[in-house]
Amino acid sequence: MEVERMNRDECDILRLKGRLDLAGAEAIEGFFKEYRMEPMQGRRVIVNFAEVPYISSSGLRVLVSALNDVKEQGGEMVLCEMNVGVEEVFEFSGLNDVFKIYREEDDALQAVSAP
Amino acid sequence: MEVERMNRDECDILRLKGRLDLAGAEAIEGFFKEYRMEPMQGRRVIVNFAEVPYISSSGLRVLVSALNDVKEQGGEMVLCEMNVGVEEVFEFSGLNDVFKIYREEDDALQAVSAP
Amino acid sequence: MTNLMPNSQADLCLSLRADPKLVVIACKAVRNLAEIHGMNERDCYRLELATDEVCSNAITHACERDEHRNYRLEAAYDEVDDSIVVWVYDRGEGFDIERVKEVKELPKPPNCPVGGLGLHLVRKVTDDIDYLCGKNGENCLIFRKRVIPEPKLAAEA
Amino acid sequence: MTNLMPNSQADLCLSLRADPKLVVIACKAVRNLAEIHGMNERDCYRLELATDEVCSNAITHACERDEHRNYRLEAAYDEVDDSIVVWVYDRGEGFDIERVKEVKELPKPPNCPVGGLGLHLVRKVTDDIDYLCGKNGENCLIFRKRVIPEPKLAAEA
Ligand SMILES: Nc1ncnc2c1ncn2[C@@H]1O[C@H](COP(=O)(O)OP(=O)(O)O)[C@@H](O)[C@H]1O
Ligand SMILES: Nc1ncnc2c1ncn2[C@@H]1O[C@H](COP(=O)(O)OP(=O)(O)O)[C@@H](O)[C@H]1O
Repeated sequence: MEVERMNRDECDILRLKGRLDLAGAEAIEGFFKEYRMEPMQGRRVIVNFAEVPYISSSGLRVLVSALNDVKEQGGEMVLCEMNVGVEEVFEFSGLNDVFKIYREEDDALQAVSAP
Repeated sequence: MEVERMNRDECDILRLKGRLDLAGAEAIEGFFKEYRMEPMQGRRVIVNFAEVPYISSSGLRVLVSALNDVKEQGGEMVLCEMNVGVEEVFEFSGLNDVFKIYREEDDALQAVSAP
Repeated sequence: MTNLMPNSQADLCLSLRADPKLVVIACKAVRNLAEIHGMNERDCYRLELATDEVCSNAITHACERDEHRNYRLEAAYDEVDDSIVVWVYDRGEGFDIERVKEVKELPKPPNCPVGGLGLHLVRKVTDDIDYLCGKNGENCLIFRKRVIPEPKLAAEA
Repeated sequence: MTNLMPNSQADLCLSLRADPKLVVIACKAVRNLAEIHGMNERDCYRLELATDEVCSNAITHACERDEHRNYRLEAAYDEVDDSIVVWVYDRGEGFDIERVKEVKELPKPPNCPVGGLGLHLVRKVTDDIDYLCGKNGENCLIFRKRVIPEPKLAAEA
């Protein structure tokens, strides 16, 4: 499990890559801990799932905690490019109400860039 | 494991579909037994592997026996469209000397159609 | 739930070291069994999820995260009910079966760390679930998922 | 070959019903373990082939094609040799270890029914192979394949 980080229009794009199960969640927990430590107020974050074939509750847990961190810092975090299987796990867990989920990265970018 | 049979330029095209392991070999043995019974002299046969992701020695065995049957009837049988993994199994077994193997179905067709 | 009993005639029995990285092996073994019996792709994903959640629970709640311990999984195709049945055994302390049975209100972030989501998902994606605590020093979580084949394409239908 | 001994600390232990349709489950379990440790795709295919041949032999030569019998496979990642080791156990009559060891001239069609090809392929695609006959009423065929990662793409190198 890897996280590729880049910047688009002053948004952080986090491209996850790999299976987001218990092992995957543990592998990216460190990234999100460090990410939280960065002294950034009000940042806008897009998590891209294009290369995440699979997610379990362990993966959801990491994302919820990342969302909470970003919100605490007055920021915003949205998700995009999920396959149907991954999207369904968000639905079944009721977290599709908690996260804003967009089809394309561009849609997500537009949403978080809007004034 | 399935065999789709069709005719192109008076050649029999046999499109195999599935994993050609022990179970796959047993699944298509019946087809080749019946095929052998057809009263056809000198037929030209192309076996297309485009949808065979995998082959083991059990698969090779069925093909060798089919080749022998066709040759006994004065016919010709060639193979085509293997992936690299499948092709390597033919190499490792020394059967790439026994079978004529072509990249494309069209190449195979041209080869068996030549006078 | 009488026919969700541990099965000595399982198609496969898999014992895995309690390492999170290896759970995918259990998921894929169960998925392969389901594929062999013609389960559709969406349901295979769901079956993988159920297997994953239950095996991850065995690691985190019953093996004390000790990677040298093992847990065990059995899986079988049940002809009578045309379904895949999975048994996951551990030697941990076990837990209250009602946690599995009762459908609770889902905890909502940001107030909580999303606990209890795993078994909720298992209930969502399977047709039947049961838990046998402490038989022969082993606990066993059992679930069943019916085999529904891939919907035919319009062109084939 | 001293380090090809049966291993109680295997990463996975899989017992399968002797049904040819289920062999793919063993192949994929071993492949998944190899993928976890970074084996390249071509070698994963070869490892799957070796696993397939040895399990198919267990079914056809040691289980009398009785689908209610079982055979057993263990697999482990060996850190010392950076390799995947696979043990396949059966309770059949066993056979002459020289059949595995000696590299024989390959039989050529059309004179023969291509026997003996399976173990030839196993030798070709693995780095080490051994056979222990009759220990505890079980026979065990063992093979090892070194983990070589995917070659880097030119762009990455
Ligand atoms: N195999 C198990 N052994 C002991 N306790 C378990 C086991 N599986 C689940 N539990 C208990 O049930 C609770 C709910 O499990 P689950 O819904 O998967 O959520 P989580 O594992 O995230 O807490 C766990 O917190 C744990 O207390
Ligand atoms: N597990 C086994 N138990 C008993 N005999 C075996 C076993 N595996 C292989 N053999 C013997 O070794 C021979 C060669 O095996 P192999 O190369 O796989 O070819 P094939 O299985 O096609 O005959 C077999 O014919 C069989 O006599």
